[in-house]
Amino acid sequence: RHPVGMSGRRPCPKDTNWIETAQQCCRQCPAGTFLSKPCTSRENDSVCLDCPTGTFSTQANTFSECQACYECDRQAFQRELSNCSATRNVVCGCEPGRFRVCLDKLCSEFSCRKCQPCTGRLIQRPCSETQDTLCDSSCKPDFYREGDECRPCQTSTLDTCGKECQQVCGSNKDQ
Amino acid sequence: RHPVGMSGRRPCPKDTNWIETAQQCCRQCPAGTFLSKPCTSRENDSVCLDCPTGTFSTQANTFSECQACYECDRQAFQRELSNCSATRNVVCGCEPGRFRVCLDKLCSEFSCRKCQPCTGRLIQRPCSETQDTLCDSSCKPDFYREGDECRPCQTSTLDTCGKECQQVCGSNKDQ
Amino acid sequence: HLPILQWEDKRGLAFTKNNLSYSSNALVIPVAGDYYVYAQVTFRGPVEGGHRASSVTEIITKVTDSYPEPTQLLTGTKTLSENGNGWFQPIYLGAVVSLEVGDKLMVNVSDIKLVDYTKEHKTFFGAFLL
Amino acid sequence: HLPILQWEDKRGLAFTKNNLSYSSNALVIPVAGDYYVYAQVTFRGPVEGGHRASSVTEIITKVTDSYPEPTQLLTGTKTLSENGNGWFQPIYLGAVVSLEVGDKLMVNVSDIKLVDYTKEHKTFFGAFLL
Amino acid sequence: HLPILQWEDKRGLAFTKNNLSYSSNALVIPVAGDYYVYAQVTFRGPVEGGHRASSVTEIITKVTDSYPEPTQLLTGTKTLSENGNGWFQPIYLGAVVSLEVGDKLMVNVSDIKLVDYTKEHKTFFGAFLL
Repeated sequence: RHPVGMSGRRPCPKDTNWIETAQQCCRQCPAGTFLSKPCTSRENDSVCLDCPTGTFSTQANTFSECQACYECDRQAFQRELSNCSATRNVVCGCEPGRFRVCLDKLCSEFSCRKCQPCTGRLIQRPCSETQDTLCDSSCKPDFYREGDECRPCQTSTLDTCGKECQQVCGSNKDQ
Repeated sequence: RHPVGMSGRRPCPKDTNWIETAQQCCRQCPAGTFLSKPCTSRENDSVCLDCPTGTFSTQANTFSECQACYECDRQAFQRELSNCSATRNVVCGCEPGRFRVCLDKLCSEFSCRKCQPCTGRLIQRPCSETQDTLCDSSCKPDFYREGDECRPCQTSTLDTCGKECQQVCGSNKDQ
Repeated sequence: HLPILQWEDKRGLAFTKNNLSYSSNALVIPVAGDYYVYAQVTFRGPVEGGHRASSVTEIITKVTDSYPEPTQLLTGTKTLSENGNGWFQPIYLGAVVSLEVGDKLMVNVSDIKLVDYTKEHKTFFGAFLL
Repeated sequence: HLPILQWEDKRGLAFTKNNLSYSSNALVIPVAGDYYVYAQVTFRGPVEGGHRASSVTEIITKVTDSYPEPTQLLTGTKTLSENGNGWFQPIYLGAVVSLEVGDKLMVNVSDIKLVDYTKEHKTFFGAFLL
Repeated sequence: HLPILQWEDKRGLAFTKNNLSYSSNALVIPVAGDYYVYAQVTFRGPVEGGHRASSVTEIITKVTDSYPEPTQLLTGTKTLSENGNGWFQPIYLGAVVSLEVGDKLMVNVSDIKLVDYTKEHKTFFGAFLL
């Protein structure tokens, strides 16, 4: 019925696709629409309708319906960076104060983890959509190190003020 | 073919159900039985048979067969509280000395965990079908605390008898 | 009973035909017979405010005029050994069941907050007459 | 060989028809053709006296007159990372296979003590001709 | 896009018929209609040199002349809580989809190195017209 084998591309001219039911090449519908009625002959052309709300098509096509929009995972702290339009799927990101932890290289699935607060440290690089805050390794002035935490000097009382704390806070204590 | 739309209830009088194959309302079979032959006309009524062993029906019905009884999970330390009857599914509980740990709110799935023994403590609330034993927080007389365990005094020899043990067992040691 | 999932039946990959219809969260059986019924639910967590789930359950249930209580047709229960950070767990169920005209098929889940509803190809439900 | 599961073929949701019969733990194929064969086994543990299982396996096997050894058609193997307290793990398998008259289909499991046989909607097995 | 799996279509249990053909990693649809499409991929690890995978994903995709981009039909994503030693994780997917003549079906995976291709009954892919 058509010269080229099933798996090869059909010999339709540019911007048209082979339509099996119409047994001919029909004009593609523009992005944001779908092929509601295929062309029946040279005269009456493809009938393209707008994608119904909640659906989209990003490219020219002869699809019988548009694709369903994704939804952002609000319960997992995601938010919409841009909502679904007739020509584009929704784009999801993380709520403020959280960053993306990708599940795979494509990052088509990700969870939104809380940015670390860097208490008692200077922030080397603030938290962003794709990366956690980068805290300075050393403690801020008036903070002393305890394990991998930085504790403020004034909260330390004489007996809880270990060696580290003495060194950092001890000097200002005497002034 | 019948007045009411598919999803609406069919207009059958009380205690009868619409039977598609018989195209009429037939008397429901009582709990413990199933509809073996639907009624064919006003005269010959529904033929209801008893649920075969291993099956049950808890309500009046026009089901073509009874439901299969569940089984208690003996290998997971369950036991039958009441066996399956024609009108009631089996009821499972835990073997003595174990209590139920529900998998979800409905507790349709549960495992049977060993009750804690409260060695060296008084029992505030004994182990039950649904709750672990509640042990007294303090140790019984003649028992001293070691970490979160209560050890009997006599087993402690002088050198293993730490501060706690001295306090509790020390006194009786002198008498 | 466990919460019942709602489904999209028209847009995107979803469709109903041969008058197998979808109404009030259920597929309604138009013709008596044996159907292959299937459903996949992708669960994911942890979620805001949710207590840490120790398991997830998916059940395909049948409601029929001939019996006043829903009947569980297929059940998938999986315990979770995830440790706090993000987890995903799909459960697929499918089997042949004998159904009567007007029978309704529904999908229940242990916790609706844990269901990943964001993409139609991750959570789906269907049936076809043999 | 791995232990073979036994099945209920009459009571409750179970049924056989179009003379696809069940005998001595196997579905017996009445007509040559392509069948969609499927099975779900819900495994659960730990069990009394059982050593701590590190994995569970479900296999749908075919025994045929034309070949003396059983053929593995479908296999699902899952390692367990459960930590002692109660765990549940369903494994679903399904695919199209070409079968001859008289072929027998069975389900083997790695450890029969770990199979949850308590509810018919958790562990099931079936086939239908395309 | 994610890597595409290659399949054996003739030897052993594999077969194609009713001119549903297999070419360049895809099943090619000969007749428009509703098909039950299914695939199981058994993933296993850890593998030499591979970074510790935190999840595995299997996607059945459709490529069609009527739309320039592949469409994801079915997706199974599972996070792994395995702790270093050997793990196995099967993912089964199956559902009814409407397909046109010439549509191509493929299976994509998150990491081809983690796919257990060693036995035909552990990883398989197929479709049949309803």
